[in-house]
Amino acid sequence: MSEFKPTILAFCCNWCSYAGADLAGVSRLQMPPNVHVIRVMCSAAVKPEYAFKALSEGIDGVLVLGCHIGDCHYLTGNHRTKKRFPVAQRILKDVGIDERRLRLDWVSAAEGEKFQQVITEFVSDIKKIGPNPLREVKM
Amino acid sequence: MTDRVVVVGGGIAGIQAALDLGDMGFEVHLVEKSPSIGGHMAQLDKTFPTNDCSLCILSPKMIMCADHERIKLHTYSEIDGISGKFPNFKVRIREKARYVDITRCTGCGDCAAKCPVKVPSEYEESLTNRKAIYLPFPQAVPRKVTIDGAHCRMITQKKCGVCKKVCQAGAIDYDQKDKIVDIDASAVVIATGYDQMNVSLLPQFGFGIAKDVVTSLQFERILSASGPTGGHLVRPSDGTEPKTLAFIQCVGSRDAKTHVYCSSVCCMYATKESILAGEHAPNIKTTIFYMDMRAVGKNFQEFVQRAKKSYGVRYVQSRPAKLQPAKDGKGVLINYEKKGTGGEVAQDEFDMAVLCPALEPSKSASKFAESTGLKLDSDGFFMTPDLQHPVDSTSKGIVVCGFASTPMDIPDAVTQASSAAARVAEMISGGGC
Amino acid sequence: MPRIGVFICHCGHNIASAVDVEKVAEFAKTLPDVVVAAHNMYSCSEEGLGAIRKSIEDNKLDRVIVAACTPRTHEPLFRRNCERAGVNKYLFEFVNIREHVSWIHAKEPEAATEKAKMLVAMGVAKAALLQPQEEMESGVIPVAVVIGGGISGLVATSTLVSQGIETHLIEREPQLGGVLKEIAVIGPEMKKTKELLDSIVKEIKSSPKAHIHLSSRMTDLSGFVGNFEITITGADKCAEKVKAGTVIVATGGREWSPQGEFGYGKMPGVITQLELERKLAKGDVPDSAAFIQCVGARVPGREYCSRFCCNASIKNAIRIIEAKPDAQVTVLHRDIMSYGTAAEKAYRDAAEKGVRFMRYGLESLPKVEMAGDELHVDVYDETLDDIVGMSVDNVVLAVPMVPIENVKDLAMMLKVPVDKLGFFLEAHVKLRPVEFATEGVFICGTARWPSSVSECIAQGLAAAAKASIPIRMGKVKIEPITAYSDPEKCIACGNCVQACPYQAIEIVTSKEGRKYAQVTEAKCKGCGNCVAACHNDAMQQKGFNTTQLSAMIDALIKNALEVAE
Amino acid sequence: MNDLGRKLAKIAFEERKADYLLAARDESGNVAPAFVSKGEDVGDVRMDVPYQLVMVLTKLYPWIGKGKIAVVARRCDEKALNELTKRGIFDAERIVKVGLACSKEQIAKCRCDDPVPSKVDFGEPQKGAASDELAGKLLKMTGEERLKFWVRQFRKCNKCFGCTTNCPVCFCDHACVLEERELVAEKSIPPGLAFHLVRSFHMADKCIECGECERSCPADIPLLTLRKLVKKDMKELYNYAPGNEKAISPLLTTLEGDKLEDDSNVC
Repeated sequence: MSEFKPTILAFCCNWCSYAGADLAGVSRLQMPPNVHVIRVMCSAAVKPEYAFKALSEGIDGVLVLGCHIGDCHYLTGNHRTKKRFPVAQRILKDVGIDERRLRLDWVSAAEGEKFQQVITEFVSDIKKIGPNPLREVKM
Repeated sequence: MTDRVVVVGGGIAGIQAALDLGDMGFEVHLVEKSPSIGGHMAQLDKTFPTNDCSLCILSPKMIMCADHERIKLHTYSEIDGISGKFPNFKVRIREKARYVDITRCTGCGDCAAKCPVKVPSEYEESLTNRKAIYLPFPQAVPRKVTIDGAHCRMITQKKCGVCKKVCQAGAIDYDQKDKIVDIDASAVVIATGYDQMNVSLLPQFGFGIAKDVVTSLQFERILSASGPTGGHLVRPSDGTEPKTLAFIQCVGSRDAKTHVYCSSVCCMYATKESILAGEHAPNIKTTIFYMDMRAVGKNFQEFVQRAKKSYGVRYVQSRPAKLQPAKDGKGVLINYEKKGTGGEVAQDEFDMAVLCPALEPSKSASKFAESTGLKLDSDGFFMTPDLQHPVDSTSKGIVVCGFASTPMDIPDAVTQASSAAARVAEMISGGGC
Repeated sequence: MPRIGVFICHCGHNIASAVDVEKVAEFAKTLPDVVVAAHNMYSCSEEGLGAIRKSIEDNKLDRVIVAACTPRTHEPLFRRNCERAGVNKYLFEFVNIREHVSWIHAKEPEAATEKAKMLVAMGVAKAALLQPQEEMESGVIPVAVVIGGGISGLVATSTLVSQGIETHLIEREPQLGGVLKEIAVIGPEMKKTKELLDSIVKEIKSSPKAHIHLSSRMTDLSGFVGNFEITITGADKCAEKVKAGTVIVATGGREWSPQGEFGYGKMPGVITQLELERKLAKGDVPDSAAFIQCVGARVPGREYCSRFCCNASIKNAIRIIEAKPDAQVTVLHRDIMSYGTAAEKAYRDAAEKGVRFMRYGLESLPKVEMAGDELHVDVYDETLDDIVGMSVDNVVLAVPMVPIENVKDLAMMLKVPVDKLGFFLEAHVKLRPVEFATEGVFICGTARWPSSVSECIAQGLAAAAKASIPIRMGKVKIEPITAYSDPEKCIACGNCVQACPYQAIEIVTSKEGRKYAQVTEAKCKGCGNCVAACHNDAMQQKGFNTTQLSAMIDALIKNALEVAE
Repeated sequence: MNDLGRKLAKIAFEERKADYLLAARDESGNVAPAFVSKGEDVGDVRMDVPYQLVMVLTKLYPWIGKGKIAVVARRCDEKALNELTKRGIFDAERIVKVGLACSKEQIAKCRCDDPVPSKVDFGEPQKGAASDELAGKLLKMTGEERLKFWVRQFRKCNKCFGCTTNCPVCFCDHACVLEERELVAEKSIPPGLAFHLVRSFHMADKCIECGECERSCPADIPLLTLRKLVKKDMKELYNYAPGNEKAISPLLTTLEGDKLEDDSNVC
């Protein structure tokens, strides 16, 4: 099988991380092409259920990128994200899925370089962890 | 009496006044002399006291301004003159030739990549160069390129023409001429903001003599992730990370020889820049030489305490007399009077020094002052004598907001912009006094 | 069945240089419900938009996808373009294949083209499930309410009524003017306060649009931007209900009363700044005075600087010297905060007129004692490195301004936040200084933060400008990305109610007695917090509902994983 | 009415002033729920069978307009009542608890580590089970082994929804998202792994480990062990155990104990 090319899903919030991704683009910061971004209004709108669905059906990694604490356009949205996703990660671990396949991070609208760094890091982490075992395991 | 208003100056105050007036139903013409709106705030990395990223909070307003159906942007344009009296002003706007058809240009930047001419970039405070055809900064609004006629080889010597060849949108037009647009407006809002004083007029501070003495706006660009150093805090002389950093307050301010007034914002942005320096270079030792630490706004004192406690910034109450290059042109030697020693002068060496220059009202405004009866005070600010109407100028129907009337920080400038909108609304619709 | 049109943009060569646009268009044709897939040089240019409109008409499309740059800049442009071609502007999905693909995978064209295909597939999957939406509008009652009749409230009211907007001004005291009434002269221009206040009050009273409620308090506020209902209770306890479109909070602040600092309360000559104002107003001018700045301010527990006390002390020092040229006046300070042009000039004038300015530190506080029946002050002077003593008629304590006592219950009633000190918390400290996060409620004056008189006036005008916008527009536009609940699925557990940062959701009971969560659209900002908090998908967000987002994930799984196999 | 019944009636109606009483009783050899009002004969009360009275109460409560209801509550029932009250299902003043301490056998079956209600009226308080033996083994396994274990277990699931129907704190009965096609691959028996992940997440801040899901699962999937693994996570992450009445609202939606300004805002 050719070299493992992970398929990764990312949720970016309209006000900060999506704008940070745009700035990375405007600044032509090169990064691996494995991450597919879905735009949401706030990281707090991302249901952990989406991550469970994606990971249990073979997606190799899920990334949720919100605003830094204190920057949220909706005041306390990212506080809830920060509270929910560690629980989701632990549940993955309990069931035996490598919890590093689900990562939560903060990127501001001016951090093109941080976006590049998070994407590059996450893709290399997932390459190290390897393909999602659930891809072959048809339940 | 039309409901048309001209706003002069596309900085944060001009943008806010235009947005409020547009939302109130007035037709607004926003005139900005540089190729993009945004003003000095667009150059800032972060803003005090929250360390919000400046462009993150500014660019949504810039986009709203450009997208507003009742606001017409005139960028790269100047006011040739204002005639008439309230409520019938005739404002002559000169849209300087950009040599680019902005209906076709998509801001893709291919031309700039190929243009051979390098010019010191105003946006980057001359720390790096831009091309003769350029987009001032990635988030510029409008996102269109401009040909700087004074440096473009095609305009000056009819040689080159590379950008026209490369431009796939066919937007380059070398024969474009200045365009005069006459607007009859019921009111004019002046929001021309400030410019940093030319600190080379004060050689004792070493600007232009010591390579590692920079202005605060240059330091903002050095700190900015989209700046010339990519956000890495390095000093101009040898590109190394400074271990010791000094801020010099009141350079040209509170000084009878140059400007008596206090520029109001330097204490706070110096504190902010010292905190940011601490974040970029965690073990940096920063000293701020100040006279009075004027932290008077919301959460400002806590901001200064945070600089002292979490970032170890040293505040020295003294006014340095001389800055000169240390050994072989690198670093800075600062002579300053040590407090409590009865006038003894100390000399410390710093890897880098940041000057906080006096902020002067932008010169462009004073051009049309006389024709409109607008009086300026002894420092060049527009006089706003009536306490009950703090944004009214000396000429009825013309209001002034932001730094153009007196030194103030961004929240006060934004507040005054809305006050200007209220006064205009009062004068035009309410038959105000 | 939806009829989807996919338009891939070259953006000159910005996209085409890394993404094989034709291949993506071919791939798009194979996707479910896609009727036409085209590509053009510049979708955002006039002819690009024209080509899309023509394709919509020719192919009777009812869903449009543009794969180009970032939606954050051109989404409104393409939405309006769909509308001009007769397609509801919310049946449009923007796929970012420039900033998120071609520009960041410039050296990997095949991978960039594959990724572009995936993103288009995800966009098509979502577009197929988009519902037409209308921008909701709710009416605005053309009335404003101003709470607080101090200088800021008065200025806000006067500019609103002179713009022809009916305004109710509520003042809890029997007369207007607030704290400013106790100050006879306003620095640095030394303007007479009475003249200023009378001129503004005259302007208000001359307008039929103004309704002044003295000795009255707001006892209840409900509703949202465009239609608030405010209950005003007068001195005679009768309550009057007023309907309004916008509300301005101008409840001001009060002088902090010292707790015995520097002998206050024990030694008669030790007075606060306001007490000095009253003395000077009566012409009772001391022969000598020592002002002590930052009393009860910039100290642990109250770290903030109250902004105008230095300028107030300088003004009063000049008034004393002008009344008695050989008066001995000293200002003991920890920094003189005379920012700006006029204040700094006044600071210099005072020094030229003989006012002495001495700096003290927190570690070496001035000492005030009674020497016989004379007040005596000792302070350590750095430059002389010695204690300097002076006997004075008055020691004037420059104390900070603090929030009014009942600010907490006022904030609860308004459902707006206050900071830990009790000052109101504006929407954004830099760019929305006179607005609350709650739409339709505005803030000005010292209730937000201690401010000079001219700053209070500017804030009053600014708050009025903001408050007049919804009234002038007559309607408030709400982008249709708000949340909505499905009463059948909802079991009223209240998770969403607690998750909503804007208190826009409440549990209501249907006719048949079933409880369910209901969203007030005018209050909803479309953040989607409630959607994630809801465990059984009863709460959805327009334009981002769970079916649409799950379909995007399915599209990625179907296309990416099969390709990788 | 047996002695247990008399003692229960006395506590419920006289001591605790309840208007109704919900308990389990013997009915021709089986155990069934009994809902009696004041003065009625409660019958031969049984306390030795782990009957889900809170489930019954949730169904009856909407029909009983007013009056206080006493219910026999083990420690897990008591915790269930707290979580349901937080979610607006009951209002606390109308529920009176009659504490039942579980027997040793019951504690062993549920591997319960918190078996004693706050007020014990019946049964002798016993020590809780040390820990769930299978959970211990699973934690020692590597990720792959653990995944293989659970995939083999969840393959037996035929989506009968026994676990959700009998769960006292799982109340979105008529609209459970797990039945929706999107989240769990369509027409797939056994359901995708997402079914069990989503359910674990929903239970994370409210599961009181009554063990009913494991008891109701026809395929003997060790669901209680999975719940206990998640419980350990919640304890470590937020030092939170579902069922504590002091926490006024559901943990995962509130910002309880969360400082709003966070100085990690350093970008």
